[in-house]
Amino acid sequence: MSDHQGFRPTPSFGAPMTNAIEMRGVSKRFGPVIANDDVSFAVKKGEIHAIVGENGAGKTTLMNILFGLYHPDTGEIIINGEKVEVDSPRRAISLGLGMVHQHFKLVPSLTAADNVFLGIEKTRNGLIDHAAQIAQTREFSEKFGLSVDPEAIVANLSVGIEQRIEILKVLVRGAEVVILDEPTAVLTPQESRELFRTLRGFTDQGMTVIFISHHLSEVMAVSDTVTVLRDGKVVGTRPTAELGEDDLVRMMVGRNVSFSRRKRPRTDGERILSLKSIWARDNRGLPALQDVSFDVHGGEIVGIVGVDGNGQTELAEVISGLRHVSHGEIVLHGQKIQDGDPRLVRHAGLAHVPADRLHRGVDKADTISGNILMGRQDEAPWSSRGVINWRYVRERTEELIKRFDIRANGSRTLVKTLSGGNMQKVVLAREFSRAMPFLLVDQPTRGVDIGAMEGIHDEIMRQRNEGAAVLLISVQLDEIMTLADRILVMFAGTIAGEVDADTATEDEIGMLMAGRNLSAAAAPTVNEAS
Amino acid sequence: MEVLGDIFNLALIAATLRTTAPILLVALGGTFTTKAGIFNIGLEGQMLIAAFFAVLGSIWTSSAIGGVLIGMMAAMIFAGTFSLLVVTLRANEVVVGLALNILAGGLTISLTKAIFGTRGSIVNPDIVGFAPVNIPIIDDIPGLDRVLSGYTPLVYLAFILVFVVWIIFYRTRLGLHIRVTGEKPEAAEALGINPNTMQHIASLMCGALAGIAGAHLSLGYITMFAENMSAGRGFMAVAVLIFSNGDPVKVLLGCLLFGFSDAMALRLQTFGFPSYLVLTVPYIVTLAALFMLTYRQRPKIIRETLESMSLVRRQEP
Amino acid sequence: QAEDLSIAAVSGYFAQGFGISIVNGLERAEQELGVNVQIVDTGQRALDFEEQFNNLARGGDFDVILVMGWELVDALMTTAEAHPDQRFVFIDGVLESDNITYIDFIEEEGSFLAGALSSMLVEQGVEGFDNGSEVGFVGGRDIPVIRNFLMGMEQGVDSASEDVGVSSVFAGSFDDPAKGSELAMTLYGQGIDIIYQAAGPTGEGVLQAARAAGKYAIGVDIDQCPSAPGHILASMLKRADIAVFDLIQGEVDGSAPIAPGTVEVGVASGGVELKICEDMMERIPAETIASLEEMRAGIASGDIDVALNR
Amino acid sequence: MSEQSETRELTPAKAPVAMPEWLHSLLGTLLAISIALLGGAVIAIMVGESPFHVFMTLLRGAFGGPDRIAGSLLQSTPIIISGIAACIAFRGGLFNIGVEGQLYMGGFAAAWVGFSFVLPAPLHLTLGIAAAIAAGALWILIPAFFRARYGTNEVVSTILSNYVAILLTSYFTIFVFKRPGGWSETAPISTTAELPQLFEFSRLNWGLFIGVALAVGLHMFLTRTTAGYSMCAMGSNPKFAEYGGVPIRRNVFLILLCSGAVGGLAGGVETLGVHHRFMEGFAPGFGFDGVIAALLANGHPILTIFTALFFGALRAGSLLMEVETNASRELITVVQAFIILAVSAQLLVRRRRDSQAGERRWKY
Ligand SMILES: Nc1ncnc2c1ncn2[C@@H]1O[C@H](COP(=O)(O)OP(=O)(O)OP(=O)(O)O)[C@@H](O)[C@H]1O
Ligand SMILES: Nc1ncnc2c1ncn2[C@@H]1O[C@H](COP(=O)(O)OP(=O)(O)OP(=O)(O)O)[C@@H](O)[C@H]1O
Ligand SMILES: [Mg+2]
Ligand SMILES: [Mg+2]
Repeated sequence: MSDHQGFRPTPSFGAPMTNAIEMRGVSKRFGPVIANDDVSFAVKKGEIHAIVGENGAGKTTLMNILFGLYHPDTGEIIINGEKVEVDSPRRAISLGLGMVHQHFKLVPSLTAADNVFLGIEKTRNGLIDHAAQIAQTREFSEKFGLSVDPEAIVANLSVGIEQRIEILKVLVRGAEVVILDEPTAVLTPQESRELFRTLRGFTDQGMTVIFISHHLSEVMAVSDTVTVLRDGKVVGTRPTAELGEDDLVRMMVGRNVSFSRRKRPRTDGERILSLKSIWARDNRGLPALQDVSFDVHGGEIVGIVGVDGNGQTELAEVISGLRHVSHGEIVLHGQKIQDGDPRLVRHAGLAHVPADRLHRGVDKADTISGNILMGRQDEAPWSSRGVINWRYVRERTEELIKRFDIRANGSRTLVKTLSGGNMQKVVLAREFSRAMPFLLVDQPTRGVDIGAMEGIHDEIMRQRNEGAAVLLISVQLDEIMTLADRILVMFAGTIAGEVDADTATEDEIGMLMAGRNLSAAAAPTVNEAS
Repeated sequence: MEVLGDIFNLALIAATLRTTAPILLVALGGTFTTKAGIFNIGLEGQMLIAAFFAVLGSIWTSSAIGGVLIGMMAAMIFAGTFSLLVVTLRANEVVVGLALNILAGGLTISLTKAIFGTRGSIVNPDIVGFAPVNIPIIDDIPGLDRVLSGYTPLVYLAFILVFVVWIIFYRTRLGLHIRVTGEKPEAAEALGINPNTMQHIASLMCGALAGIAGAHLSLGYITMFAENMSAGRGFMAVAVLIFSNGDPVKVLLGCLLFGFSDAMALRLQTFGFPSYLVLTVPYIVTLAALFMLTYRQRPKIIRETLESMSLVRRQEP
Repeated sequence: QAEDLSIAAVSGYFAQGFGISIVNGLERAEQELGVNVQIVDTGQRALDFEEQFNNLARGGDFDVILVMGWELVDALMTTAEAHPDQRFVFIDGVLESDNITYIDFIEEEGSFLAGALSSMLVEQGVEGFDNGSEVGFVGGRDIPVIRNFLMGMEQGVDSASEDVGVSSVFAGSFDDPAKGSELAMTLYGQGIDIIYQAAGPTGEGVLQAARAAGKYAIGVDIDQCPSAPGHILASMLKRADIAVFDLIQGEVDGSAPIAPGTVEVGVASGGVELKICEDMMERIPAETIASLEEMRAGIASGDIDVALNR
Repeated sequence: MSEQSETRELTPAKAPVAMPEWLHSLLGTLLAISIALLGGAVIAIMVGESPFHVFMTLLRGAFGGPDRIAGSLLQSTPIIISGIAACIAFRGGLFNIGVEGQLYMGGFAAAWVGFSFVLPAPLHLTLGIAAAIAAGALWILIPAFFRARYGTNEVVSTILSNYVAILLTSYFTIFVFKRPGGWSETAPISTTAELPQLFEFSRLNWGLFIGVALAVGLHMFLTRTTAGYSMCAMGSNPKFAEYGGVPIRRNVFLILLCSGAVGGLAGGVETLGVHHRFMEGFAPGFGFDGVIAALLANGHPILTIFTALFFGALRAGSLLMEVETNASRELITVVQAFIILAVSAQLLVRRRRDSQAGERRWKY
């Protein structure tokens, strides 16, 4: 039993600078794409090691190789000074590795404890000993300050908690090296801070942490060492203390990127979108939006921030016609649209970048041109009299591939062969090229690298300056601060407050996001209810 | 009223249990593939091939148990082929399932001819079937004896298996892993549970139960083999599985519903209703149940809105 | 000359009692008379039938083609028209064409006797059959051919007793013995003691249910007494084996070459009969057997007319 | 759905070019067929026949002369049409296992129009075909409505409605419209309602062209038109299509209705073109053949023509094989099943390799 539980303290003997992990000359090709090209790097025991790089730089691939999910074409892996063959995740776990994937791998219908012990169930008389699993989950959760309710059903939990369960899974399996792939992509600033506190706790106890991130500020704040990947190659590994943020950016993209609040011309547009007292339910039938009202005018960017799962998803769905409105009125460009008909909304003037790009935003089985066509298959010159003008579609697609710097082999490339960031660019290319009066942009830079992020921000600003009304939903506060004219903070399905983007401070918004300005009695608990 | 008394009596309950048993057995088998995320339309064929080999095995071993075991083995070979093609070679589930059904039909007839030199059915005094089991205490209680006693052993087994399968799914590692494989294979894979292996295991377990179902048809329900004697029971099981989502208890309810309406329909015929129309009753009842279930699960938008609004109003004093 | 005689037999029902009986006759002819026999199973798809007949007739390889099954009639007529020299024998019915040999089994006559037997036993309250005023019938599918059995039975039941009625049910399938068994159980559960079945393999289920319920059944087409000894009263035989063998023998020895016309096989010719099972003889009162024999003679002589409203 | 779970490598991430893929799957199919034929040869030897003789007979039965070829085409016709019915649903992400039932209803409705009315030829035939289409659509109406409105699984509801359709048409045939003196069949349709035959020597009729035209039409529809594009997007990722403004519920309803209508047409073509009457239980398994043909073609309408032709030829050949060799129809069935298994495994291995474990999962 003890094999599986708790961390093993680092042996006190041996050189203090031993490498926990070393990868040498690792290469991996996917067909013509070289995802990793002769990558070598080392992670010291007890450090927090960040891996950064643009979309498609090969970070995830590298970690998958380390964790035994992919087999490298060449190269070797050395763990604790010993050359090892990591041919399966099972083997990786037995070597003391643990991985928290970018996309969580929890089973929604099971409890937190069941998920934690999945694959290493405790049994008594051949039957699963649920009581023991719950007790042990609770114990671990308390020991590492993760506060997870072991008996909660995962389907009812927020992303932040889900991530903690993923971390518990790794801990219970006795990991000494914890790998996290873009762990903060879905977290609030507070949650992120919490996470890094936890991670620092791990290293204090002698464990090693590797994490992938696109957020340079957090990399600067928490990591001890940074490895930068570009186009599948290692650009360098440096102690964080020796680097400035600018250096990092230069290493990643080979140029400087400004990341401050955008200057903006004043624009006074007419009212494009108006929500009046909107109520809606989530998939489980629980109230998700309660009495939400606001307007968006042409030429402004309204930012919506909030912790994931406070109604932003539902808000976006309601506006785009994908979710039925229980009560209230939405008017878009002079047209009432609460019937839950996405087609009608699109015709009324909506362009929409959905948060869930893998499932909503693209058809992975189709080509890029097939994806670019979606939403305007009824419009000339894309089609005429019900017949699609594929020639035109392809020409426009090639053009957009260039303009949005989509790394692909032309318009006939299947979307499922693209990296996550490039899939997102396909969505952006489609929606931003529509010149619609209203733009609904939901987590546009989730999982997108910093170089691409700048381009996306440019596009959003350009749409605003051309007079479009933009509703920008993001869990990344700095993104909202950079772009928005006005900021609405969502909490528990309501608009908890509106702040002026020019004057607001991050802490002020953080308080609103946490629902702290509402009296406890009046705050309806929505998302945690089961 | 008298007519109603004739239709609804203890014999109806007994008939319901009898007609339910074979579908229940094969549907319980199907819960494994359903939970593992495989759509198994090949249950019909597995049942048929098992019915045939159970008869053969019964003759070879001169024992009904031997027959069941050999029937199960035959069905498991089919199930193994199914999962080999579907899981390992990634062929289309429906194509493979339907093709295996066709294969079972052709194979049983060819083998009947080759081994027994006859066509159609195997009726043979050498076939050892199951004798009805009379339960001692219950047998002395009038009424209950007709309902609970006197079935062949596999009927009892069918109903006991509902609980066994439930325990497997919700209390054992194997069951948990099968469920996870069906619900979120990438989660299973990441934890070192090989989804393919689990699907193979699930398919084989399905084959084992479908085998028992087939053996029950040819050694329990009656003692003979006839061409295509599974007579659509495997397809019915597929239907029950889909709308019960593989949950053993719901499977039991679905099978009982079908068994009951089937038993009812047979009874109605003796009152002079035309057979063709009466024979549609079980299918129509099951369809109606299916539609009603999904209708009841429809989003209750208006009611929910009112509810949530009043909920909030209560909180604002 | 016998070696030269090639016979094809075509049907979708070689798996069932009557078809098996035909195959038995053909096999006997193959062994004893040395003719060549090719058995062609049509299956159930109407689309195939004509093609199959064409394949058989166009080569001229077969001297005689035996056909059984009403669904083949159209294909048979078309082919007979296209190949006027080909000799066809249609078993169990008479059609409009004059160029075909018909062997017509009058199954309703045998069914009449089966009905009469069960009716008399129930009416007289013979030990074991004393429960109720009804007898049962289980058919495969509710199709005209099976209705013939039922109509014959009903007349037999009526003629033996005014007070006994027939409760008839259909399984909807010829290959579902489990359903046959369940139907029989239902009838037995309603107090019926004797069931006559005309349902192919489904009927086997009825016979087995008779044993399970401790009740009685009457077999059909072939001698089914061994299926559930002690529980089968009798079998209504359609001796297709004899009829087919005789037909071929007549052709082979030249005594009666196969030629267009109708051979009626009924109670009179002995090709249709009700065979009381040996082990039942002592259970059935002598006077019942006597009146059954009387009826048989009546049918044979034409005094009793078993009518069908076809 | 994430990259991490993908342990198998993707096919080259370059644009799929039409021709090699075609060629590849064609070669794969041929290989699979050879494997299955090898299995058939073993069986032939087991029944004491020379495999060569058996196969030659099979080939001769399928292609030995114009009438034989016509016979193969005749057998293929209903499989093509019911295959297209299955394709329509399949490409829209739906499953119509009820083609069998729609075929029976369509066949009956067409025959009913055929024998009940006295009308001039073109009108009578048109009306008969319309009735078949309407009956097929009607037969899937309730399952389609519940699928579209409440998400009721269409696989179950269409399987169950098959049984009802077959029993119901039997009832009507035997108890309401039986031809006096006949077997379980209705009166013949009047000649004005007959679908014209193509040749003197075969019952092959215009149904074949209806089938081919449907397949080509469906292909054009799917690849060229806006509606077809929307339908394919729906079949491949309904959430994406919904987001893109494709009216999912309405389309689900319409797609199933069309699929059912074509299923009905398959039956109508059979009764109006071949049998000229409705015969109880006349076409067991045609619907399933169509579903298999469509699935083997991976929902591609043009490929479906070829898989259906293959099945039809096999069937036509087997009819002669049964007469001329000792290999009987069950053995043919066995070989046929082997072929389907071999082809399905072979064809889809390459196609499916890039799909992820979760995507093969049946969506309930
Ligand atoms: N399974 C695969 N098959 C084919 N190509 C792949 C596969 N996985 C990754 N790639 C390709 O390898 C390259 C590196 O991808 P990887 O996912 O490692 O990038 P990443 O650095 O994690 O990017 P992101 O920040 O967008 O997540 C990309 O070009 C991607 O398209
Ligand atoms: N008897 C069995 N029948 C069916 N499946 C089984 C059986 N035993 C184990 N499995 C399954 O096979 C897989 C491997 O199980 P195994 O017991 O070998 O794991 P293990 O090596 O003990 O793992 P750990 O050390 O993590 O407990 C598991 O998914 C398990 O559910
Ligand atoms: Mg990545
Ligand atoms: Mg007759």
